[in-house]
Amino acid sequence: MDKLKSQILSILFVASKPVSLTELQDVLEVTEEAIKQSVAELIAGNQTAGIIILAHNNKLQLASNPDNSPAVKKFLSLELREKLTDAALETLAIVLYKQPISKAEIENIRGVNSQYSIRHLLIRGLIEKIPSPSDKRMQLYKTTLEFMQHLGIKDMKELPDFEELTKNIEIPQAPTS
Amino acid sequence: MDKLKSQILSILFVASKPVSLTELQDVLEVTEEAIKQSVAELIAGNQTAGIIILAHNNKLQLASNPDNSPAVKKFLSLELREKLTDAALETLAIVLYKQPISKAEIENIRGVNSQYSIRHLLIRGLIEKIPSPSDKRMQLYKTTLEFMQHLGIKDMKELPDFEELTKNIEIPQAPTS
Amino acid sequence: MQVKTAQFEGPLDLLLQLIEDQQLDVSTLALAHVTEQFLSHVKSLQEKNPLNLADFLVIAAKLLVIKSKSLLPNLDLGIEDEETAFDLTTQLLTYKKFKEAAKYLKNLDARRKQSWGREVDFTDRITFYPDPDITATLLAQSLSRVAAELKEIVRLPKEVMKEVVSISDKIAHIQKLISDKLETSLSSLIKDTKSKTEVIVTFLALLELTKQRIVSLEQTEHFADIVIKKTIHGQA
Repeated sequence: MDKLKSQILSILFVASKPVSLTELQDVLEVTEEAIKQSVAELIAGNQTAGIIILAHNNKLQLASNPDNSPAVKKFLSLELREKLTDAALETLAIVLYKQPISKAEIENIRGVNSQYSIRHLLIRGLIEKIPSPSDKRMQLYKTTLEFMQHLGIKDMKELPDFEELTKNIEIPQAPTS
Repeated sequence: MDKLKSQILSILFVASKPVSLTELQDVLEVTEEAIKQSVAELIAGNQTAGIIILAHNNKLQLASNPDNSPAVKKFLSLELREKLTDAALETLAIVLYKQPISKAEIENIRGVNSQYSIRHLLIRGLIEKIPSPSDKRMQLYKTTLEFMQHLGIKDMKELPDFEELTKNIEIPQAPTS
Repeated sequence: MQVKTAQFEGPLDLLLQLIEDQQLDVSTLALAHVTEQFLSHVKSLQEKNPLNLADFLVIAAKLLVIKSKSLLPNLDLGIEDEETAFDLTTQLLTYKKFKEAAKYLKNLDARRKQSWGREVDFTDRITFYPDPDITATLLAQSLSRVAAELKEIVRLPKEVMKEVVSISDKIAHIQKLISDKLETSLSSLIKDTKSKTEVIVTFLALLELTKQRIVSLEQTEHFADIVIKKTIHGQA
């Protein structure tokens, strides 16, 4: 394994929380490009590796391979994380495909007050709040690395395109007036 | 990577202490021979890896590669010195006024997952874990003596607006949705 | 038709379900077709889940526009209301797309394949290293921000409730008005309403009374006001 990849893995291994690309750049004193390149190569090995590297929204974290879920569950004698309710899944799907997105936009799509589903997802760590770049008082929501862990996603590229996923539902063009 | 090696690495990764070959055998339901063989191959293959396997008295443990220790040390010292984030500050304030308090209660008050903030405050020695007096298996958090000294507070009641703030921080009823 | 509240995530979910039960495509025609079922659900919602009522009323208003257009094609509602109807079709289809995406995530969740990070306690690394800028005052400020946010959560249900006018009160009110005057008109009914919600509730109440054949609605000619008459017993 080349030096940079080895260093990235060592750092992620000792980190107590997800590590941003910027932090790695500061510590390793290499270009963002070099880090991204190494991370992409590491992710390519995710399919069968025992320890995989999760990457999402410029943050990285190591995790056990979801394919080994039964063995890990048995070893730790733990319960799997609880399944999500339909309301939570609906909200999560909207955040996933429209991120970063505000509460008002989520509620506009769902047609229903979503305060409690959003709160539920935040507490479970599946989504996170960030201040809006245009208005610091406004909050926007994004999916997290915990989201990948919960659903056993190894690489965000595995997820289907929204257009592809919903191509059977056609929205008519507005009538010309 | 073959399935067995991948499973062994996943288990060593999530384990919080060294794992014996017997434990691996029990969880993975394979022969001792097969485990030994896979472990030998894993050890032989990871001299340059970022994460290496240490074997000692028939117990296995993962560690970051010592060759990368300059980078690792630099990362850890930066992590320790960083300014507390708003999330960490908020978590610390809640522990300070409502101690001793559980993780679930902190998360219900903040309305967001707080595992990384709590971990960061623990590592910096600002808060510590104590077993719950009512249920020994449950952990509660309180501020450390050093931190109270650092703030110059001898008694909780000396905290600014103690009465009012503790009264207003109520754990909300979490409606299911 | 009996509709259970709990199985719907919201008004759009209910609408979609009603349309699909009739094996219709999402269109303004289909929406007009299921309006009454939707409204009867809204009525039952009042007791079961008043918190969501406001969301359902917003959609009910749009449906009433669509329904009245389908009954009285010459009814001129102004361009804004016509767009409302079209918007609802778009809104419903957009919602349907995300429901599809949610279904995909549900399947991922059902695989029960999860991964975990390291669950190490970092005991060996604990060093007392406070942020020098942190003071008790700063922490107190941070906590009062948390307290303010908590107040919002508790206040929300009350706000929503205030917005909603009781449907049964309104029905009683109209019934009394009709017995007093025997005949009144829609325009005089909504003349004194203070909010959009109240107008919707008035419509709903009227619809309910019509269904129970307590009143009948008449429109003598296109563009004329709708006249509400108390039904003479046995002559509905």
